[in-house]
Amino acid sequence: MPAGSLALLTQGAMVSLLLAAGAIAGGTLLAILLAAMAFSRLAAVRVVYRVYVYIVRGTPLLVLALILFYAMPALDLRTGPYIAGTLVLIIYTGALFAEVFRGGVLAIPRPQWESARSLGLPPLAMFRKIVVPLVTRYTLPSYVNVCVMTVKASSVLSIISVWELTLAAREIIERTFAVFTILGLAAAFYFVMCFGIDRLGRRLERHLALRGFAGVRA
Amino acid sequence: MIAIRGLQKSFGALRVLYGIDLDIADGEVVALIGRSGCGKTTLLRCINFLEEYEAGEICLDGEPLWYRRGADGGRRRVPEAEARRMRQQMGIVFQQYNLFPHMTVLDNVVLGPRFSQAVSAPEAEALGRRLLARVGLEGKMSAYPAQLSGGQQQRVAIARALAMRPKVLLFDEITSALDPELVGEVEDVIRSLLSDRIMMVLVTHAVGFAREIAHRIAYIADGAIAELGTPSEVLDRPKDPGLKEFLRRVRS
Amino acid sequence: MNMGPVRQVLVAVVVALLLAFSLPAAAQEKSRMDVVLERGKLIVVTLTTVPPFAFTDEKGQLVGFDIDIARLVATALFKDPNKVEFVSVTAEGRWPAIESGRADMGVGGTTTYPDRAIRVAFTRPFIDSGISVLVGKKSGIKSIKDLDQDKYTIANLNNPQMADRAKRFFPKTKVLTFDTPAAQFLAVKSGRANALQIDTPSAEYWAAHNTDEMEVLPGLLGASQNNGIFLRTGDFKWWLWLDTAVAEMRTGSWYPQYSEIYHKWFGKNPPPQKFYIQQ
Amino acid sequence: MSFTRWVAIYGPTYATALVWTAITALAAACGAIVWGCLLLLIRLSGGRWGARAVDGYVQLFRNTPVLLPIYLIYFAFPLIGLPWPAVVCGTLALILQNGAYVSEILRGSVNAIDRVQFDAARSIGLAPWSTFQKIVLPQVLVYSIPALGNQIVLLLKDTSLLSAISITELTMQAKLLTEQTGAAYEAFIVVAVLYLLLVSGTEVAFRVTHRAVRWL
Repeated sequence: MPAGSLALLTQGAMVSLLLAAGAIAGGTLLAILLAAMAFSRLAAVRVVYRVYVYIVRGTPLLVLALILFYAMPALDLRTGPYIAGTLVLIIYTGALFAEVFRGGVLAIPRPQWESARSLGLPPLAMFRKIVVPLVTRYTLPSYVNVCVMTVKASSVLSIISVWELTLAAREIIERTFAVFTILGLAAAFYFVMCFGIDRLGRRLERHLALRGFAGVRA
Repeated sequence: MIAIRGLQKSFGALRVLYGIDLDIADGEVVALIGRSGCGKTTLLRCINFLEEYEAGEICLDGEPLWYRRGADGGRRRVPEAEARRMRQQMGIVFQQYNLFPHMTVLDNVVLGPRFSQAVSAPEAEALGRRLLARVGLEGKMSAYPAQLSGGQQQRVAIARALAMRPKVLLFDEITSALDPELVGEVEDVIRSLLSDRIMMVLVTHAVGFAREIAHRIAYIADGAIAELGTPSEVLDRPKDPGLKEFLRRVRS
Repeated sequence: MNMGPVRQVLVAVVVALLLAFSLPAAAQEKSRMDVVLERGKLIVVTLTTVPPFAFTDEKGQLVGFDIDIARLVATALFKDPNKVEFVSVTAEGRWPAIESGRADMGVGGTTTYPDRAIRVAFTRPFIDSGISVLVGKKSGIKSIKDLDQDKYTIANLNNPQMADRAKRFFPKTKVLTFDTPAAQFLAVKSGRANALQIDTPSAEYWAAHNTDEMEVLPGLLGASQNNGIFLRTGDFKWWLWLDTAVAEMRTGSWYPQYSEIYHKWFGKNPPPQKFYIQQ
Repeated sequence: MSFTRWVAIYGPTYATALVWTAITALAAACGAIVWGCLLLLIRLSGGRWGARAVDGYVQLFRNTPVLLPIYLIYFAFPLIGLPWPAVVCGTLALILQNGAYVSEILRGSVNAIDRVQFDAARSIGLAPWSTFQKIVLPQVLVYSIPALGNQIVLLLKDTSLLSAISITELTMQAKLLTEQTGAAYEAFIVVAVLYLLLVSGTEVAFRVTHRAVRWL
């Protein structure tokens, strides 16, 4: 195995994890905003949501990344590749998370809404005490799924000069041509990261289920 | 006191309520009976504005609810905040209990007072404990709905409605989803409420129970009140042929 | 068939076109050179997978002939070879990086071609680089003419110049197109292809590192090519300075530094400074 | 050169690439669904070992990028005597990975089937294979149509990775045109719109099939 590869790949994995974490955090916040738009009373706002999700889910991230990244300076956003890379991922995962949250809200059975309404709960309390707890439980499995996808999707950012695990592997391969060992190692890193997220999600799910939730899974 | 005048309601083309007039005095218990699909549940849900209605007026202690005369004289829904304040004066208990699965029994009961009526935490908790004791569930405070029987969950739902200190309680066939042996414990709780002299409207199939606790019974058929009177008038000396047929089948 | 998706497609196309038209039309009032001098640092876009021009060593550092040339340019501007930041991209990412202003100039084994010069400007070449053919020793191909048979396959990179050359020099040979040099090399190693074409210095680098399996066929595919620095078009001041810098490297006051870098990466001296001065 | 002029000149060159993307996507989609059903069968009938093996398979492909199998099949298989053409290798890699996702989707739908039906099938003496084929599979596939639709859209977008092994599909064509003309925006915006059309077509196809099911 070529010298120094393990160190480089570990560094690359850290960067990928950081990018994914930023994208997941940003994407979740954006998704909450987007999901709110999806349920807004104004038809125009809902259409904007549908078009946004339609375009982001309809085009490969690779294509999206290139168009957004090189259009950004034109909009004079002086950002380094890492910030721009995270922004691109946030725009991408934001749409995926929004669809997950929307599904979660729709999964709340009508009677639950009615009992909440019958108590005359104000919107903020409705959101904090009923919508958020229920949606988190309903959407946890698909939420974890999107997190795993985000980690793997970050590999596309190498096209816009973001150095992360995949680019690290490709650079070593270009130099040493030890393709399968390096690709295998990179895949192992991805497996550890993604499988870890999956286990974390499972444990969180069991923890929430223990606290008495026997609701329907979205 | 609740006054309902000329209440009309339809689901798209299907007319469900053809003009209901009904007055419920303070402390009075009224039972609504009738074949399934006659509109009794819809009437109940209109009172609590879980269903909109096209015409008619509902007043609680003289205050018109849910709709207001707009500037142009047209009928306009009251703002959301107004509607919420009105709903806090009414408690409703559903056939399927509908407790919040992710909250303990106590949290379910305390939720309304704490967040709709801004009651302080200690005070709300004390109220919650007292009500749960009253429905015989003081031992289940920190349990989750999924761990309770249907009867127990329905009693918690009653406590939750009571916690709002409502002027009227609406019961939507609350015992028909329960196994027979659990119905008694829920009916006991309602009997205990009679002493509170709180207005109650029950939609029910349990004609016997209705006779026992209702001051008046309304027999609803095809979206209108076919017969209204004291239990003995309506149940022992029914005049409406449909009511007679209904009672014969219910008693057999 | 509900019309939902069709209506959406129309909306999507409109949004995409709007995005296209909002693209860089920044006025050209200030030369990029002033921007660079003010900033105090040079930003260079480059590939990172083209040894020996630009690639990463064991410690992950970006090294190579083109990288050292870029550092030489930085030394001229700021008297410090480290006042340079590299932006790494894959092949097709080079042009938007320049057009969008994300980088001041670009290097990385980038050959000058007329159709490319429409979008980006090129300085004169800082290295002549012919295109060679690398073959597997077991393939029995001894010359470019041998290769021109339909039983052989060649692995190209995904640019049109390679496709044109293949048609010109060995029309009968079957062609595979890859997006990275490593994939080309791997195609030959795995037997998917019998040969590959790449810049001569890269071919020699690979042959040197795989002497038992690979060898470079004698002769070049067509004339020698020009690898130069590329920058945004229409910026005369910046282009003139860069072009002068390159001229100084090859034939002027920087020849010593240039030949030192050249010798470091290619193990031999660069072409003579002046045609009339022998080494 | 304005955007529309660029599209007018270079647009038609996308035709062959569009066909390549569509063919590989279609073949991979059908393969992935069939492979997903087989994995489901192995999970249901293979006992504890069957279920564990399929779980391992699914976890492996769910948690690694699809580029590795693409590279492995294309570059390593010739060394062991299987020099399949690039399209076959690429499609096979997509099938192996997306089959894992399909089997997970189908497994979710199996839970949606009422347990009583299994007793009913057994009570009329149906053998396990015909129970699976006649009772389980039809319902599971129909319940899964919406989720399968989403997965096939993801698969369609993953075909862009096949440019790594010399298949000139849409994304590779955009890269070629970017190299050739330096017009990255134009090349990739056209490709984005083409993918949008392919994705819309896939979604409509799945919606129509879902609605065409009479017994639903």
